[in-house]
Amino acid sequence: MSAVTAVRHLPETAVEEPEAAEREVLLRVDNVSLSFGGVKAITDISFDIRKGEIRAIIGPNGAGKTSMLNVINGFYHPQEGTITWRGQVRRKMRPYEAASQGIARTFQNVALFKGMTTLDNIMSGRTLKMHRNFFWQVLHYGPARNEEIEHRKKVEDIIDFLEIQAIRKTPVGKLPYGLQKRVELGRALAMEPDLLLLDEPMAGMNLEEKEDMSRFILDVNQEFGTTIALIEHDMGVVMDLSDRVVVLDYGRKIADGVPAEVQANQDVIDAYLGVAH
Amino acid sequence: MFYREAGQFKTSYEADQALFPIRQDRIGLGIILAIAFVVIPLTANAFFLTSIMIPFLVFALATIGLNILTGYAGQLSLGTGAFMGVGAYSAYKLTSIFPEANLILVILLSGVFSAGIGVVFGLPSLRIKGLYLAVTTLAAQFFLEWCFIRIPWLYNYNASGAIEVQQRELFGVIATGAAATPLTRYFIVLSIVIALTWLVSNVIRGRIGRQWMMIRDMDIAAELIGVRPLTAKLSAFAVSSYLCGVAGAMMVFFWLGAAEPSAFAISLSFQVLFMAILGGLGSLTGCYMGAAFIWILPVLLRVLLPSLGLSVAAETVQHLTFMIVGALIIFFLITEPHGLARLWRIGKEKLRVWPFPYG
Amino acid sequence: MVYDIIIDPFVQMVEQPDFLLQVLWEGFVSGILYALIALGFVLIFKASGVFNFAQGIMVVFAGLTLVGLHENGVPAFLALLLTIGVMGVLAYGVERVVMRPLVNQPDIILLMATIGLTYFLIGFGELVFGGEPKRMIADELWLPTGSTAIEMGDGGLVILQHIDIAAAVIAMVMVAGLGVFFNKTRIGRALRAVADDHQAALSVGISLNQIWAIVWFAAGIVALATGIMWGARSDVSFALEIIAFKALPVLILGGFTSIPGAIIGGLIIGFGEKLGEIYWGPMVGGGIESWLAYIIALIFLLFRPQGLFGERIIERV
Amino acid sequence: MEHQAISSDATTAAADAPILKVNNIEVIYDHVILVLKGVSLTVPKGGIVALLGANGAGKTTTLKAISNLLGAERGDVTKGNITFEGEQVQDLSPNDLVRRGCIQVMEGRHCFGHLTIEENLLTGAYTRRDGASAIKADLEMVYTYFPRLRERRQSQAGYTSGGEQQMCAIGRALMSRPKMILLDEPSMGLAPQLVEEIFEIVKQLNEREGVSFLLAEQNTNVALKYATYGYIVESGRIVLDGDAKALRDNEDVKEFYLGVGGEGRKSFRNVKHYKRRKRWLA
Amino acid sequence: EDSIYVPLFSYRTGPFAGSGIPIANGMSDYLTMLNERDGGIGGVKIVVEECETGYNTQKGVECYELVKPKNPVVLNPYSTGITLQVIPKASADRIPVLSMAYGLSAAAEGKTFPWIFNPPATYWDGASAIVKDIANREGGLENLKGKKIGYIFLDAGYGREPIPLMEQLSKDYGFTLTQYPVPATEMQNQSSQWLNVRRDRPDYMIMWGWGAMNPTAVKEATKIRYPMDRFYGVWWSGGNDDAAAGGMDAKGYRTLNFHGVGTDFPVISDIKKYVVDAGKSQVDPAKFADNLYNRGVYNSMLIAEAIRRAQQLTGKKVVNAEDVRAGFEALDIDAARIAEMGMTDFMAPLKLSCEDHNGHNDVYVVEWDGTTWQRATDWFSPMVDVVQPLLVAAAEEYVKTNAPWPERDVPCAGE
Ligand SMILES: Nc1ncnc2c1ncn2[C@@H]1O[C@H](COP(=O)(O)OP(=O)(O)OP(=O)(O)O)[C@@H](O)[C@H]1O
Ligand SMILES: Nc1ncnc2c1ncn2[C@@H]1O[C@H](COP(=O)(O)OP(=O)(O)OP(=O)(O)O)[C@@H](O)[C@H]1O
Ligand SMILES: CC(C)C[C@H](N)C(=O)O
Ligand SMILES: [Mg+2]
Ligand SMILES: [Mg+2]
Repeated sequence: MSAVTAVRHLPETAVEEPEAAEREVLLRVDNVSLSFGGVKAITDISFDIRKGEIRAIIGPNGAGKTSMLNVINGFYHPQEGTITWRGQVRRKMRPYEAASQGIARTFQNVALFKGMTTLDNIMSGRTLKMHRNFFWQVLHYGPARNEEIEHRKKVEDIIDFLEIQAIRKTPVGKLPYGLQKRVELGRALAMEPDLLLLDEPMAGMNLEEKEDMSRFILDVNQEFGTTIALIEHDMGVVMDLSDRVVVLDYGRKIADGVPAEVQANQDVIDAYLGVAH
Repeated sequence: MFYREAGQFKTSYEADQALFPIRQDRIGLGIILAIAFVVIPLTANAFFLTSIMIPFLVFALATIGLNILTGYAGQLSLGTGAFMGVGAYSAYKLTSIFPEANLILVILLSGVFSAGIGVVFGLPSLRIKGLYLAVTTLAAQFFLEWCFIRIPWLYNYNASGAIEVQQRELFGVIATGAAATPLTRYFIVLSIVIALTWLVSNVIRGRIGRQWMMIRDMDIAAELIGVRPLTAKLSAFAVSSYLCGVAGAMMVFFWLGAAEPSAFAISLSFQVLFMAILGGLGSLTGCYMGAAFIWILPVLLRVLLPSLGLSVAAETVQHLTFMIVGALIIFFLITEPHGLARLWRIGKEKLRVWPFPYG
Repeated sequence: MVYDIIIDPFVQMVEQPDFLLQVLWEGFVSGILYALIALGFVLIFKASGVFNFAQGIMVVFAGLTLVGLHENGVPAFLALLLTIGVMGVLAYGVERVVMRPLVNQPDIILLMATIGLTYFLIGFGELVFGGEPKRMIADELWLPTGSTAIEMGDGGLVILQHIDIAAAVIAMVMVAGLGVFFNKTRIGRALRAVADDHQAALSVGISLNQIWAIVWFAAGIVALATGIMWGARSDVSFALEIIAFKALPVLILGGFTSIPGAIIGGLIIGFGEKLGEIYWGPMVGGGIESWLAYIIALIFLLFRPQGLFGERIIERV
Repeated sequence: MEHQAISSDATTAAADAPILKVNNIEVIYDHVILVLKGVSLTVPKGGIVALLGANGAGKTTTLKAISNLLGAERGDVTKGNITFEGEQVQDLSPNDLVRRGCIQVMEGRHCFGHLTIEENLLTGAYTRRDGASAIKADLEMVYTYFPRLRERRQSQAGYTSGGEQQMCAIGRALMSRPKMILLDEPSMGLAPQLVEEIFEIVKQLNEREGVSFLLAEQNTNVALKYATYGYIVESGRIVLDGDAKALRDNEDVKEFYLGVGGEGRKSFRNVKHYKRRKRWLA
Repeated sequence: EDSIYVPLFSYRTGPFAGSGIPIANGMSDYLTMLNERDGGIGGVKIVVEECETGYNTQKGVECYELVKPKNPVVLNPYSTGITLQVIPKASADRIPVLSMAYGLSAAAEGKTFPWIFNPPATYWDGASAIVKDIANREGGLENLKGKKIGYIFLDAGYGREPIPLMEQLSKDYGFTLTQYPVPATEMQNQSSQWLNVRRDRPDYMIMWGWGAMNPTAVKEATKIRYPMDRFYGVWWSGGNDDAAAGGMDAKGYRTLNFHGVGTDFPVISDIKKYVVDAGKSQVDPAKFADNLYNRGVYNSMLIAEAIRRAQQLTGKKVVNAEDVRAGFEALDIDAARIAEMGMTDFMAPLKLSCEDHNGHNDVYVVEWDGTTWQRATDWFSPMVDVVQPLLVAAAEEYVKTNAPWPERDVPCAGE
């Protein structure tokens, strides 16, 4: 089968990554502030995401994590601060431009296309990669059909990878929550992004499913070298998967570092963890 | 029992992406086409062709047009009538300016004009959504209707303000005007509608169609995935109005023979909207079912109610028709809110699991 | 040309102030009357998220019932009471037969169901009352008829129809009452909750059946008031149903969910339409009233996509 | 319906005056999709019962069947019956059930987006007839439980964060002064600290006010910590039930739901690739 | 079989029902009366069937297709829109169309439109008649110079039909014509149009209205206190209910007419006796024999006379469409025949011919006295000399735009 499946049999020690701190910065957020009317969602936050790492963003509810992702992919425009993408300060952009530059994401409240099947949802992730014009589409012949089939193959790889073959033709609206999350991940993967933003991908999953999901995230990260920003409330997952963690509270950054550091940080324990995990 | 896909394996993605992957469906389609092209022409009388089949096909096409916009791209439109009007007036102007031009070409070209107008009125959809968008399409509806009256050039300065279709030939056969036989008109309409349906189904299962559905299901997410709302929405408006325009042109050329501006009034928009919703938003088969239901049922009621023996006054038949159609609309929506097409699918689903009640 | 469009209309306005006043008054009155129709829509929309297409025919139906009862010898005020009763029965029936089975369905489906209801009511109404227009029994209901002409300096006249004044008063009272009802009461809050999420409303114990029966009844009463007022202006006939479309731009402009919005929207459309038609319409052959309202609404929408007073459209991911 | 009962005193627990009893119900969606295939469960008065199971097992469906919200999803209870405080309730409307004291907190928040947080909470008191001051007092109580909500009380719920909405949904249910709450995935999307807090609140309500709970949860650890009894659903059937403690000690539950194998908690990094899916039902 | 099939397109539903119902009653009651009193026409029963169009063109076409296979001897579309639609079809299918005082004015040209008949007067005749009456009151056509005439009309084929003639007249006699179109959707909402009228202060108003437009217009006119005796309606704006909507204030409102009003005619008594009292009519007794009802009677009289004439010409009892066409063309209703029908004073004599399918008959003006219509003028003729050249030109134009329009291939009746 595909390369994706192949990697799953690699010995786990095979991947020797350079230390996170040494890698090139993919995206940097500098002094970003965002408010809605009176509500300050984000206050003067700076951090960076390095190529190939898994960067976790954690913090209590309403801390501004989702808003941060929204800023990164252009859905919100911060009032202050800059975002540097691959070394260039980014101008104000529309979300689809962010997408075309290689930023993909999943959503906290699953945002799948409810009326479409799993297959179509994942195919929709390939939108930016398909180019055949209207004329060929109308005929559905020649180039358009070949293109469709070629992308279909890619999508089938993803379906295999996520083990959702059985629901290929099911309209996603009817799927249980956990599977929806998985489909959503598939859709983001289909975009072959450089930076993948995951907003609570494991909320509402049981342990077993979380394990599966963790595996997928690791595989994506290790096999494709995709950089991942991850919001998650399950500390076990965060601590195990991420290379570095940034902690927000009330829109401010209260800690940033490798998991062990963060976990031991008293501010983080007070604001977020409650008891030491 | 007969509707099983067991034993039919798809061995390629081509096969899986075919329009009708299940053999029984293909056979069913074949039978329907055979009825449409052979049985009906052989058996139907003029009334059936002119007052049932031709309008049904025309409406089916218009419904497909609306369904593209509302069912697939999720943009509610109440301007269908006017877009059909644009098609009709364009076709009328085209044949009067180029009397020698091929009729089919004229009809197909007329859709281009309504596509253009549709795109213009689609522009506000970038900002305005949902029911609020209805206002732009209503503005289109009333403004265009007004133009059809106020711009005499459109109807060649006819005193009556109506457009009257002249006699035109197609491959040597009289195809429009009073002298055209119902059969000729039926064949032309049937062929155009079927061809366009096929082309549209191609668009829908490709990238463009997917973009429309993405915008419909969740426009924000679609944009975050890389769909440009501008192109997606406007292309939906264009394709939708194109089909409506062609339907409008055919409505005048092959069915009514002449039309006043009021033929394209808001009631027409609604009629088509009923068809789309009742048939099932987001389903091409549904368009045919909806058109059949909304168009044919009242006609049949009007024709059949008096022949039930009881001699009722003409207007009572009309009243009863209204009541029955209204009640049936509600009944079907309650039975299956997603339209006749879904009802049909559930029926097939049941067939598949038969004799068990569910699978 | 430029002069004709930009300057001349204003010159006219200044030259004939009495006429301008009359135009404004007519705009005001039409605005109020549009608002009355729109109000019926708002009620139901606000309380269930349903765009009730049948409001127009309910206006006709209420008017016809009233007049029809009177024609059959029922005294005017008793007929009025009975009509209110009929609207109550209608509300209950709609809730039972149409709304209840369609709970939690997408808006467009509910819209479609009300269209089915419209068809049914048209057929039923014509079957019962016949298609002939009927005269509204304004006098019998002690509504003021006749008119007052106010003399303006140099022989100018502004004519005020008494019935129009009554319409304005009634509309204002209704708006005020409904506004308080929606924003200040427990039921009002529940209504808004239902509009947001049927299922969640059910889950907290809001009885959709009860709520819907209430709003449909309220909308029925608004329809009756509308029917009386419009009927007194022309006739009670099925043609009135078309007028309901006039409420659409009003609704959209005001925002589907706002009761004051219905009034303000109505007035903007009323004034805009009349001024436009009278001072600019003749340049393009007249009759622009049929679409002017939509264009006005459209322009406002481009700046505020949720209408002037509509609730903010929530866009989040 | 056969299933394993791994606790001997399960029957005794259920015996003392159950507040809720679900008897062998079957649920079909859309007339064709059979989802629950005979589910029975019992919630004792004053008990906290957990309903566990994988995605799509039918937890939500079970809860909705109880609170009669299935109609709105075109689902139908085709077999079996449900009793609440000894009375058959499957034909009642949802609001009757709320009035009787059984309320559901729906999965996925379902706040009224256009209403403010405070208005949302007040809708929870819709069925109450005990006067404004009592409602006011309860509002205060909710705000003490969730201080974050007090801060956002005037914001439209649609614009609050996921966790805030979850708190709002739970608070809203509390406002109805229920005897029994059906909680669907209360911990989803909440920060760890808050998860503990919410379960503490559950416990308090249970102990002080005698409110019974049936909670569907994915977070098996916490659920079994607070619950007295648990049921495990798979593919629409109850496959295992027992005392919380017994379940916690069950090897299968440990392996598949708690993530503690023989050698303690595994790291998510080291999850094996092989198909680990073992099911009680093949 | 032994009957003659006469379909009547009518509308008792929809926005135009107010005008449609009295007409439909009059039409069917007269034919029923003939069946009851005389056993039909020339001994053959008439089978009358109404087809409900709702004044909707689409439905009209459907009605056309529905009745066509039943061999109708005449079509009676009752809407200018439907008439325009049906003209080419009926000409090809060879069924005569009677569009009595409505429809395409140019159809009066029998040479071009052998199958279409629009007696007793065209809209152009009507418009010219109103102008003539105005001129009469002003003391001569020359006094029209500098006058302002407003034209308010239903913005559809119907209301637009007279415009070419009015424009011609305004050129010829030097009055200015201002148009006030009323879109069908705004029929009951005419305050803008009437505000404009108030501003422009035209000396006279002429209305081409129908259905719910009429009562609204009358009301609005009274509201702006327009002098009602200067407000003219075409014959279709003269329903009793139309004027009654304005109550006493509408006193003085004038409309054209070409038949009697009220019950004082033997024919009307016969209808009462044989149909209404026998419970065979749908008419509301209070509205029996009102203006539009009598119009319906007149309309059916034309049909019946054409059939009778066709029987005379062919000697057959059961005549077909071709025969009735000839019957229309040879129609000659003189005073004697009028008396025989019990219609003395009810109508003016009417004679059609091969060339003239209209007759351009005399009309008169009625005036509303607050409760009923009163005769206000004597019968007088429209300005046929102005109308005729325009008709010829219009017919030519029609042929040109509808090329290839079939040549007349039927002989002139009675030759
Ligand atoms: N409205 C519906 N129509 C059809 N099928 C449905 C519907 N709702 C749920 N289902 C199906 O019913 C099954 C059970 O779903 P349910 O939501 O009860 O699971 P769950 O145990 O709550 O899962 P999760 O943990 O993901 O919330 C699933 O397979 C789902 O696809
Ligand atoms: N569009 C908006 N308008 C108004 N307020 C907003 C908007 N988006 C977010 N907020 C507010 O900003 C704050 C941060 O929200 P955000 O969704 O980023 O939190 P979060 O960290 O993702 O929390 P959670 O873990 O609960 O999802 C919240 O208080 C929220 O109410
Ligand atoms: C009775 C009628 C036919 C008049 C109608 N207004 C018309 O269309 O001409
Ligand atoms: Mg969040
Ligand atoms: Mg669930």
